[in-house]
Amino acid sequence: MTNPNNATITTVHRAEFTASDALKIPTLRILQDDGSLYDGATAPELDKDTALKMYDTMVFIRVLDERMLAAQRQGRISFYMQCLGEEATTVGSAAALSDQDMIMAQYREQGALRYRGFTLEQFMNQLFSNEKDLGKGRQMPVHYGSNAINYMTISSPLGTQIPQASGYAYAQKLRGLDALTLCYFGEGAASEGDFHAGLNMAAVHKAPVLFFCRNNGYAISTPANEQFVGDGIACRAVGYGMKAIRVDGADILAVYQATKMARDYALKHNEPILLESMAYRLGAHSSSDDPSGYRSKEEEALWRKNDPIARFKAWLLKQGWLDEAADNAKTEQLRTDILDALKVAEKVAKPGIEHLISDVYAEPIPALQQQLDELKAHIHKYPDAYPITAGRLD
Amino acid sequence: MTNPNNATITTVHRAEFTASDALKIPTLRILQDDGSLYDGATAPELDKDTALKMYDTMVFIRVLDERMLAAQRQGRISFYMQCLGEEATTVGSAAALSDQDMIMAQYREQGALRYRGFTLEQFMNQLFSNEKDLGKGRQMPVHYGSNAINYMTISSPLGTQIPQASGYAYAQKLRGLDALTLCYFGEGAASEGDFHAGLNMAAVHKAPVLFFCRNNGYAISTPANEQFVGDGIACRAVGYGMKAIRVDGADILAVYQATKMARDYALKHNEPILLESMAYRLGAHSSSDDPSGYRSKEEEALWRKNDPIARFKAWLLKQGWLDEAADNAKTEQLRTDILDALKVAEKVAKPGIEHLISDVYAEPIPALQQQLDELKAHIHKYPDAYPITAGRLD
Amino acid sequence: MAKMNMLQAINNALDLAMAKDDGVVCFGEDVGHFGGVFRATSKLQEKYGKARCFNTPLTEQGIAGFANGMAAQGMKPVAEIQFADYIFPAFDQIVNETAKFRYRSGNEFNVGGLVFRTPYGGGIAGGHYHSQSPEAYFAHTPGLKIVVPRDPYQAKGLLLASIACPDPVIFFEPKKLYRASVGEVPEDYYELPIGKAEVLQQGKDVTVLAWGAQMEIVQKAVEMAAEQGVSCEVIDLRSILPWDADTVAASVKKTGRLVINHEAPLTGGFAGEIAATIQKMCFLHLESPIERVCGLDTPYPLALEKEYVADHLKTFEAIMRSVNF
Amino acid sequence: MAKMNMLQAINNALDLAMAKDDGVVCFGEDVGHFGGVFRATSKLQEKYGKARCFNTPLTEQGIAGFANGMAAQGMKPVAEIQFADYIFPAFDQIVNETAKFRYRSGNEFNVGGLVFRTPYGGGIAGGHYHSQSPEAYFAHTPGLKIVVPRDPYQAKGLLLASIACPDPVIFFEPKKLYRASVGEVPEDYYELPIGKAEVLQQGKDVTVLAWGAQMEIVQKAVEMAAEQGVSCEVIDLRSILPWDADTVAASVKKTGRLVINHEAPLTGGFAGEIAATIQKMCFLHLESPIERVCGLDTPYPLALEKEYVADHLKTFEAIMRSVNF
Ligand SMILES: Cc1ncc(C[n+]2csc(CCOP(=O)(O)OP(=O)(O)O)c2C)c(N)n1
Ligand SMILES: Cc1ncc(C[n+]2csc(CCOP(=O)(O)OP(=O)(O)O)c2C)c(N)n1
Ligand SMILES: [Mg+2]
Ligand SMILES: [Mg+2]
Repeated sequence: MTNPNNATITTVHRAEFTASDALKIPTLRILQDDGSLYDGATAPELDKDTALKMYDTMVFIRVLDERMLAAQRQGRISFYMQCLGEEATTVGSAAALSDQDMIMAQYREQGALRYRGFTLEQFMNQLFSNEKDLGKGRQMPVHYGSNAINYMTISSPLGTQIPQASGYAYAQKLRGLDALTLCYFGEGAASEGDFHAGLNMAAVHKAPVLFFCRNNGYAISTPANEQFVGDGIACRAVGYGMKAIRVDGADILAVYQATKMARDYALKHNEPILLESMAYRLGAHSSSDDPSGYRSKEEEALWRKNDPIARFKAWLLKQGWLDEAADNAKTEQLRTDILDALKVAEKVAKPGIEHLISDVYAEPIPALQQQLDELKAHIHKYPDAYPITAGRLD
Repeated sequence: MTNPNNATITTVHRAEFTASDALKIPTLRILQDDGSLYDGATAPELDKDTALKMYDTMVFIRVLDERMLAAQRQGRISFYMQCLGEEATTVGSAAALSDQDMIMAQYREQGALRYRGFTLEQFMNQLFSNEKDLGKGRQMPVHYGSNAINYMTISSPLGTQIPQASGYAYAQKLRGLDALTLCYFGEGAASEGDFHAGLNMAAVHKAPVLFFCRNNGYAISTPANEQFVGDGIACRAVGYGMKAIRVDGADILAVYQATKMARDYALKHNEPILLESMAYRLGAHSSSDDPSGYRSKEEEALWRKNDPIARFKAWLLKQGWLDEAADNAKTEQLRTDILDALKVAEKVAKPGIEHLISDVYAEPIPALQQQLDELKAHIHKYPDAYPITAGRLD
Repeated sequence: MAKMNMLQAINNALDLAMAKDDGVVCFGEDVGHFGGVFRATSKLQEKYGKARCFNTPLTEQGIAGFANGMAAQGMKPVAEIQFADYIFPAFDQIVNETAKFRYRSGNEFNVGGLVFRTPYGGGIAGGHYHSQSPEAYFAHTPGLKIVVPRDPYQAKGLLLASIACPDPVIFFEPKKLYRASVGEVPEDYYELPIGKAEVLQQGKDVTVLAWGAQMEIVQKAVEMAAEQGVSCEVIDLRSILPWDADTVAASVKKTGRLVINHEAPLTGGFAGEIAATIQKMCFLHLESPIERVCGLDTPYPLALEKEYVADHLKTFEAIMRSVNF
Repeated sequence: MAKMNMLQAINNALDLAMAKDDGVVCFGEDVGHFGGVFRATSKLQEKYGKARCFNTPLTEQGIAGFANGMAAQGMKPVAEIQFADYIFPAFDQIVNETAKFRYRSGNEFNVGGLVFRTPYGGGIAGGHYHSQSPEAYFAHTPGLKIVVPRDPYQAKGLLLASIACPDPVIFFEPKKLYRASVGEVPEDYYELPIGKAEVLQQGKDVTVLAWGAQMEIVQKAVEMAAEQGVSCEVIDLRSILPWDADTVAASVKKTGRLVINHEAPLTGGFAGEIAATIQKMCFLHLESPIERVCGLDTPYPLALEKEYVADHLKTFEAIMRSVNF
């Protein structure tokens, strides 16, 4: 008899549940804390330049996060989100991609963004919502995006990028591009209905997407064990008929290796793959959050030792690819550069009033143009109340 | 180190994908076509009365479906949906429940409804949207429901009942009731985001829900292999940390046994379980559908042989519990009864005009009352245009 | 020219769009081999292959998300939502994502190529889950365009314009008219303007405004009014967003009166927006209150559909109330 | 009486409701131990246990579906949607399910015990995903009630009334006022009526209508107008659905003029419904067009928030336009 149910029908005659933990997915670990490899592990092929670019990106992001969190505390920017503890996760995965691959991120993936080449000035312009911001000052800080480097502009609603990644990748396949889409999301966002829709559609329509879950243990205050009961996120893959792989998110060699392998496979077979990177959100959720309300300093302290940058640095030193003194000097210089860039960006003007209505449509619809004209007249009447725009109405 | 990621961390040092088919779930089969049991299978404990009630329910539904589909073709009702081929699935599972358990159905579960005691008159009144319909003539035919027998009124939007079942069962648990919720849905509806939300929430909040997927191979014209890639629906359970069991949906003993076992477990442990019943939607999707546009007569013919009623009948005969002649006479009588009830119900008046606005709120809000008053005045002016209500405006 | 019903006109439009631009891809539940439950995509899979016309899994939020992604890549997805009543699971993807995609990115990315097609409206004994007219839910969303055709000719021209449009469009198809509305339709490619209302009949006493399937109904009412010596100006709004306030206002300035008809419930329906705008634009010209003839403020009923709907008699009464004020 | 800010008043209302009825259960993202990202459910888990105040997984459609199920069983879920901007994934569960639950079953089942609480509105530099005012999206939905408080006293009384109400309620909390609005609040249980507007200030020249956080803004405008010798009648609508047309109409019949202010974009916003209704109810009394002062028809901006919002100056201008027409 034909099987219309799309399932493998094997038979048993005694009722027995399939256990809730019937599937166990191991975690790939290559690099140890001291920079040596685990027994039986081999490092991925990685040339010195790439390795150093990865390292520099992690350091850049670490320093940027420190500085901008401080800037937020000083009231210079309104909001910030760090990625402390997850630098290897996003840099290692981004490094395994081709520049033509689209990246769709959640918000904590500045590592990937920087790896792609987003400049310090671009970071700053976005964070200060100034007129040089590619996003025209429309979104809260950290909602970066850039067409030129194939990094989709971030959107705050969680999970929405997941089915979008499936559609984007399907289009890449239809266009015959040698490129796929990598989609980052948190283990919290993986609870959204869009997760289910996105993974299932990618599997059914054979879209080359790397679904990359950053399982960092928390969604704001909600610990992962109040988010789901299954064994992490990776075990969901089998439900979609998808391959999966889990990595230690503080181990950049493991992240790189797994992503590279997944990319090759996905492109070759036009199949999505689910990756899960296990890490810990070491900082607060955002500058608006205070984790002391929901977790202990002891827990944080334990994880603070598990530093992805220190681990990679130890490896690089072992390889003889890193000069520690030069590196320290470079980091110092970076601190200065960032502060300088910050000072420049905060003085750049806000976007002009025409950008209140531009990009709502390709061209403003008449009613909207009229609203802008009326607004301009109003500002002319009360210039003091609208200092940002009053002086330059045209 | 503590593990905040809520996953079992076992380590490997060589990258390897977890296979997309790493989990295989067998199908429970107890009863063979000839009424004998499979080797190694034992029949569930089932007394004669219950077994005959199950059988009668299946026959009732089969005859009702035949008659009402004919009535729809004659233009007497506007719409109908059969459950041909799935009678064992819904009757077997309903029979394994307590009457206090809530049933939340999709629309093709008239077997469960009848088993619960929905009367022939109640079926008819709903199908004819008359004033005796418990639902006050507001929903299309087959959208049954009854508070008295704990059968939630059906709603057309697919999948919405799934997270509702989780909430309902959570409330049952909080109330300390010795009852759970059984939630039916199709393998098509299982693609909705609500499926993901509902299963995950039930697992996290330990709500006693039996998620019962009727995998009948089709969602209207869409075959299951264009609906998902995974191994059926049951394999998704592991992603939610949930137990699962799969049964042959034409084998009422297997369905009954699995549901009973799942109910006991779920109530005892306050845990949801996912059941998958493999059957075939032998009829059209609905009276508006014509399957010849998307599947072959040959495929249907193969499945027509796999008749759940004939199979169960063979077993009952073997048990010596069924008298074939008496049974045939009873079925004949049923045909007459149904036709009689149909003739009565189609003559019952439509709901009165007050039910145009009742139940939108517990009490009509003023604006709505005013709209009704204006409408009545309007109908008074044009009575011929509104024959259903004009004669009895009060 | 050929005689086509609305489904054929829509199918023909999709066919021409797919032939013209291989970025046009049609998908949705049952849209593939079967051609959709209403058969609007009939034969398109045969003609353009499974990659460009296909069934999706049963998930409206997934369909919308997938469509957003494809459009962001530069393709032109034409996604079908099987019934407008089932568009709500996609609401977040449409209202928070589709509508804001270009704006939020500062035009780094856009989903301008996207069209959602969806059958809407009552008159088919469908009850509240197969009859809704949800245009007003979307009309409060800057970034979207919303189009509703009244007949096959309009359907083809407006759908082709929607696909060509650089902004995302929700295209509501009056399913009651799918087979019932038949007319002459040019076989070649043509577009009709989005954002322009059409004056179907000149009149001097009162302006009567509607869209989609309600056009037939207001025509009936207008004929009844004519028998009473009332001269109606009849306007088909065609686009709900943007909507053509200038054409409506010009008419109302002439007639001094306005009756708006729509299928959706009164409260929060789009007639409210129109009335609010027109009372301001035409304050000194209005000779009677603007009348709204709409569905009652209840879910769409089944048994009492006739009583519920904004029919020609209620419209006629409103016209007469308006002129006799 | 005690001095409370709006968050404390809401927290106090939830506390009283949970103490009074063990069917009341609070949940949502981060609502449990942490007490919600704004801390509205602070200490409730400690006091009433994890079973009655808990975190949910991150899924608004799940939260709403779960709440529907609990309410159908007879409990009184008070579900929090972390930001009103994120209520859209729950749109289907709310608009197609919550709103129609009682109606579609012929009252066999209902979800009358259900309340959705959600912080809405701008003024916190949140951009378009932390500033939306989506009340109009829901106001087109028969079966729902919609309430918006303006201060702590109102918040407590209206929230308790919402929980007691036999119909499902969406309770929009102006998050800008969470800590900023402080006032005297009785410590005991009390309810304020749903569906009744409140006249905050009598006046004779023009009626000024708003709700929620905009009340403060219109008050400022009204003071400016008073300096110009204009006497404004000020109304807080409080309930959007049902809305108190009679109170508004009585006021407009007196003043002859109406200015409506809301945060949401103009087109399709609830001011349209109000204007459409009032122009009909008060046609012969209106001395100038009804004015709407609303957000622009764009997503809520970030850098140019000041320019975008329906502020006191724009409201003042509208008042003056109205009286000088
Ligand atoms: C649809 C939606 N609901 C709620 C929020 C509010 N919110 C922002 S971040 C967040 C937690 C996300 O956690 P996770 O996905 O694990 O990512 P992480 O912050 O850990 O990187 C929540 C609830 C949102 N942005 N979107
Ligand atoms: C949200 C939603 N989308 C689409 C539909 C239209 N629809 C009704 S039944 C159906 C197919 C359902 O298939 P399945 O869940 O497998 O159940 P079956 O009909 O096989 O019993 C579809 C697409 C709907 N009712 N609700
Ligand atoms: Mg997380
Ligand atoms: Mg099916």
